[in-house]
Amino acid sequence: MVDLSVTIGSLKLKTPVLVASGTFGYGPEYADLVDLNQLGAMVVKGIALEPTKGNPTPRTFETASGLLNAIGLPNPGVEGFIEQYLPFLRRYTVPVIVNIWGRSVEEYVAVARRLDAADGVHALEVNVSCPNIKEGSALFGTDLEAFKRVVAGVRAATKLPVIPKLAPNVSDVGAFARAAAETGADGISLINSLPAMAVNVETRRPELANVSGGLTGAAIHPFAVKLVWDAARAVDIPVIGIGGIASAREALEFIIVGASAVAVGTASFTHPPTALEVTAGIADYLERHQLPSVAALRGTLKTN
Amino acid sequence: MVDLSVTIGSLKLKTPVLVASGTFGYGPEYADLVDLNQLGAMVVKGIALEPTKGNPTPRTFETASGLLNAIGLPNPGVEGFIEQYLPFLRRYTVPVIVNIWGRSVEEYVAVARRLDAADGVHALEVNVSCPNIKEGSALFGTDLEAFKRVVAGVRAATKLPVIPKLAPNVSDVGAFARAAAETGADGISLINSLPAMAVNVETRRPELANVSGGLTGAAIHPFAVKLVWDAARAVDIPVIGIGGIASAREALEFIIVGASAVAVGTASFTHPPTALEVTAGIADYLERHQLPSVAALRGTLKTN
Amino acid sequence: MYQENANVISQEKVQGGYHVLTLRAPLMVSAVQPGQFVHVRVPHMEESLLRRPFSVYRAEGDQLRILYKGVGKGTRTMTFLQAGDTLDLIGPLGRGFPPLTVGRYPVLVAGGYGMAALYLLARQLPVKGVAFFGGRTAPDILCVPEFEALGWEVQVATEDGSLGESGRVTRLLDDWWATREPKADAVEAYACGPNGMLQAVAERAREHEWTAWVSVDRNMGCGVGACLTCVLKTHTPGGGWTWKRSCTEGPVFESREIVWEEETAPTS
Amino acid sequence: MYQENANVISQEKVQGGYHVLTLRAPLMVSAVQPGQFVHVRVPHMEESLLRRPFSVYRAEGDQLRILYKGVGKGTRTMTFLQAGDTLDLIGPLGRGFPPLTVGRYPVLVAGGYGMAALYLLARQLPVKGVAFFGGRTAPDILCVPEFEALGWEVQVATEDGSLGESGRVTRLLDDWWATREPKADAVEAYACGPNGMLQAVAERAREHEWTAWVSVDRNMGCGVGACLTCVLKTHTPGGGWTWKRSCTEGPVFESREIVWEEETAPTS
Ligand SMILES: Cc1cc2nc3c(=O)[nH]c(=O)nc-3n(C[C@H](O)[C@H](O)[C@H](O)COP(=O)(O)OP(=O)(O)OC[C@H]3O[C@@H](n4cnc5c(N)ncnc54)[C@H](O)[C@@H]3O)c2cc1C
Ligand SMILES: Cc1cc2nc3c(=O)[nH]c(=O)nc-3n(C[C@H](O)[C@H](O)[C@H](O)COP(=O)(O)OP(=O)(O)OC[C@H]3O[C@@H](n4cnc5c(N)ncnc54)[C@H](O)[C@@H]3O)c2cc1C
Ligand SMILES: Cc1cc2nc3c(=O)[nH]c(=O)nc-3n(C[C@H](O)[C@H](O)[C@H](O)COP(=O)(O)O)c2cc1C
Ligand SMILES: Cc1cc2nc3c(=O)[nH]c(=O)nc-3n(C[C@H](O)[C@H](O)[C@H](O)COP(=O)(O)O)c2cc1C
Ligand code: FES
Ligand code: FES
Repeated sequence: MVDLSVTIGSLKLKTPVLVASGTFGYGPEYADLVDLNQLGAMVVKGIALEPTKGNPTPRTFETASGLLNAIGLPNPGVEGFIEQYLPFLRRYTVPVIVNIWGRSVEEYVAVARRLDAADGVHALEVNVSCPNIKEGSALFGTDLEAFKRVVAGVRAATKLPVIPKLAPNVSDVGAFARAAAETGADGISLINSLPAMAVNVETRRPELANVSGGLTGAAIHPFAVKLVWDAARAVDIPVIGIGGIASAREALEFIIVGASAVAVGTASFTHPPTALEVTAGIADYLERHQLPSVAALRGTLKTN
Repeated sequence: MVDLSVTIGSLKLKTPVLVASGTFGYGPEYADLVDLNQLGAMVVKGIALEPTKGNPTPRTFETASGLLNAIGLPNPGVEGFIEQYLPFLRRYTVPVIVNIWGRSVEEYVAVARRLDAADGVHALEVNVSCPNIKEGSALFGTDLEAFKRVVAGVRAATKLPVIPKLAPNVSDVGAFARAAAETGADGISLINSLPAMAVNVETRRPELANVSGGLTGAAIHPFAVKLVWDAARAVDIPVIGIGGIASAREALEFIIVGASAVAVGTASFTHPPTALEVTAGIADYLERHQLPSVAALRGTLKTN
Repeated sequence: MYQENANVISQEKVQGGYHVLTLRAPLMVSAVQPGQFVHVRVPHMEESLLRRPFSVYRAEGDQLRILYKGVGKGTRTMTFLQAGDTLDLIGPLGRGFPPLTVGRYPVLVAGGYGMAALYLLARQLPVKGVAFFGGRTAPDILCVPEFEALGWEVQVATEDGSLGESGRVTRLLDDWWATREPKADAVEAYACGPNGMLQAVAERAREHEWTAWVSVDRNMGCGVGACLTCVLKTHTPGGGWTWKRSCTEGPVFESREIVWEEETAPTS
Repeated sequence: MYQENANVISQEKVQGGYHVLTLRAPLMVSAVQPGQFVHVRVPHMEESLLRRPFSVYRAEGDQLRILYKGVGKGTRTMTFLQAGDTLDLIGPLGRGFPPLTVGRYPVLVAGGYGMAALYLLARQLPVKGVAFFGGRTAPDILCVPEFEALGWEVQVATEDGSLGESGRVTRLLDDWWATREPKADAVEAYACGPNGMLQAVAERAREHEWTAWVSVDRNMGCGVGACLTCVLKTHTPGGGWTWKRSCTEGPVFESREIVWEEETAPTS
């Protein structure tokens, strides 16, 4: 039996395959179809201090091998999440990573502090890179100083492992990865969706009510691999590779370029058990290649 | 008859549909299949001061709705281009835009100066954004000050229209667009290919000999539309929209968000007459929508 | 909710561009309620990442039918499916039509695939009332003999007058109501069709104090409540509003719950 | 060079996973030279942006044939093509095999689809010499009766000995050369097959001072010389090297022109 376990700070994952925030709801949605306990971790949809309604519709649009979304981070607020969803999630053994976001450093800190005190939360993923929020928090993902302030604030507010999720639309992702590590992050995850848009040429209106949104899915995978490679070479803390995983192959690419774990996003919509099939595929690959563990595969890209 | 003409500085184009640099060779390659004189302009593959061999193979790799390439800008050098290809191109009426690149500001300037004196060159596209060159010129695309130095240098070296081609991997493309306009550029074009990579998981080697490359094709189109929208709102000079055009629809999206012209890239490999079919499709659309000219469609996105 | 690989038993063209796909899908059949849908992964559409939702038209033995029209990329690709092909389904999904309140008289209003979407309901309702079917032209009117065979009275309107009355189906509904005695009789309406039709039914329901269940058609992503693509605005008790997910809290809503405005404009 | 919509006349399975596709493609047929290829846009592969190159196997009347094997996504998709389907071709492309130098004795060496790629040449050459066909196992040996019918002597080797001699085709070639008299006779070799086979032929050519034309198989993008995907290293007069495009300056090169090293390693 190969060893699939991964450690991110104090967080121990039995497998390296997570489900990405915003693509697997809060747990109950896919529980009939997928055994949540077999996931590496359940990353819930972004949680803010106060309940948020999100964007008008249409909120998603299909593109070539991709999905464009501008959901706008609707969520029940941190109290709502703790009341409505944590009791359900506590019935499972799967580690729960709560993705958090805010409109100011103070909001991030307040959410982090509240979740630190909640039972059943195992780590925080800090979403600084969602392109859908107009209030300016997108800056946290592309301005290095603002980014550090958020990470430092969250770091100080919780003893839980802190995993900043990096924005993909930066020239030097390594700088953000290093800033995260230096500010005390236990790991980083990337990529979030890529700013993008589509236009209905007959109506001359954007296909998304929010005008622009974020691109995800197979289309962005080669771009995500490059950023994960850049980020993983920049830091020693674990990296979670995200973007366009639909089978074990894409997940293995992330691991080979340096990711410790991966998360499946859009592909769960296409095929809900993707994360579990990816896990099985990784185990099979490690056996075929006579590797004792997923850690032994990490960062083994041969570049000459 | 609708008016398809476009003006970029002193450059007059009969139609708004160009072929993108590096995807249509230097002219002769597709001349049997496509009437070059019907193109808005012929943008030739990137030319440097000295002949360059380019990267080892493999140089391209197919991804989901995309193409990954690391050709490495092989070219016959500016003198070689003038001798080997300009005489052929002068036999056509199609405007010739020469895409130029260099490893230093001085190299850019020297190429620009040499082409300024050559007969049959109608504009220069300044490639500051090719992700394939290791010598550091990629910085010209992502460092605002270096970018301005290149554009200013080329501007001073030629009376030809100057069209900087912007890098897509920046947080604020508007800043680069404005810098181009302020430095005397006649127009801008975007996007160049997006830094990306793919890994062969069985060999654990990159699929490209150069390790990473640039992603192009349908996959990147929604991302390109967003950047063109951002750039077009930032400046008054004409914008050439590039990225994932395979039919009139994608070209119209660029025009509606503010592009004055567009260029077809990877799709020419799939279907050589794409640019001409896009041109016909735009004319048809303008007639159906009772618009007198392509200029009347430009920037007409309704966002509320 | 299950994920099931269904075998295509047959694909039949019916009129007006509609097709009936018959699948062997025992898990779906075992659980489906009237008004629920299945979320279909259309094969050979590698460039498209999303499934497509279809109401369950019939469910008998281990056979499930859906009735659909080739309107876009996914549905046109579906028309090439042949006996022996396999189709990956998730379902049954959504909250379907509730049972008839005792003592009420059931009225069905349908357009397009809505006629199929109401069939299971029509079969199951203990009282057979009247069904109003509307469309642009004759071939758009589907399933009439089937509804009649179940004991329903079917009234048809087409906009071009090529079948039944000329005009909108709501005119038939108004005429029926105008001549109906006694007015006090409680009506429970069930509707599925274009958004304009649903809104017209909702207006009558408000005016005449009917209960009206409408099945809405919103673009969907996941189909299971995770992605928040399919939301529509609904009233909350305090006079406010909230988004509800049409895939899980719908697609059937009581018409007064919905905030009828351009924001919930038809998607087709 | 043309772009042509060819009709599929038939698709036939032959042995060893190979298929023969017969197309009505009068423009291609009118212009094709031995060793040239057509660049095929495989239909129903929306996610794939590149065409796939195939040597022309036969060209008669208005019919063009290609012989291929389902090895990857594109070729496997091609196996579903049926009579009546349409295939978009660009071609004929590339520099094929040059005519035999007067007074030379022609030798063909082929593996895999190379046997098909040499057929037009074999038919056209004024002298019928000897052909060496190699493969892993018996079903990999194609077209033997066709070459014999043209008047060629065919010698076969399979690695597992299931047909002809056991071992590599180059052993047959060496044996033939060893017993051939007079040695001084000029040989002109034409080869198409896996890179290792081509390199082995090149070695013999250098050693024995043959002229040897080899058709290389490099990944292709545009197929017309524009994208610079398909390049291989070739010697330049001064002792240096330069890239040449195998789609336009090849796919056939004289073997001494090629820089044989791992950089030009086989793509299949
Ligand atoms: C609950 C429900 C039940 C339905 N039942 C039926 C039925 O029984 N018979 C029938 O013919 N049709 C039915 N539809 C409509 C059917 O789902 C759409 O016609 C179909 O999704 C269109 O897909 P397409 O690829 O052919 O169209 P395209 O327009 O090419 O799709 C393009 C994009 O729009 C999205 N899209 C467009 N329309 C819809 C839509 N209505 N719902 C979801 N996504 C959409 C697609 O996901 C895709 O992203 C139902 C829709 C819903 C929501
Ligand atoms: C000049 C020439 C003539 C050929 N003639 C024949 C023939 O007559 N019969 C035959 O069976 N095969 C022939 N081939 C090989 C054939 O083109 C490949 O088998 C085919 O491209 C593989 O495509 P695929 O999608 O099935 O494979 P995949 O491996 O799935 O392709 C994946 C990617 O690799 C690329 N790729 C892989 N192998 C090749 C290749 N050899 N050439 C170009 N691109 C490749 C594809 O473009 C794609 O990007 C020829 C190749 C060349 C260069
Ligand atoms: C519908 C949708 C909603 C998302 N919501 C969130 C979110 O709330 N927080 C977040 O950090 N990322 C969110 N994401 C981004 C994903 O977590 C992931 O980073 C992205 O989808 C890329 O992975 P993929 O290509 O596998 O989908 C969302 C993505 C989608 C498609
Ligand atoms: C094979 C290839 C070679 C390219 N070479 C160049 C180049 O020399 N100079 C340049 O500015 N852009 C080059 N590009 C980028 C294209 O001009 C264009 O910006 C990009 O392909 C995006 O457009 P597309 O999605 O339509 O292909 C190249 C692209 C490809 C695919
Ligand atoms: S379709 Fe995803 S929440 Fe309804
Ligand atoms: S395949 Fe494009 S240059 Fe040869």
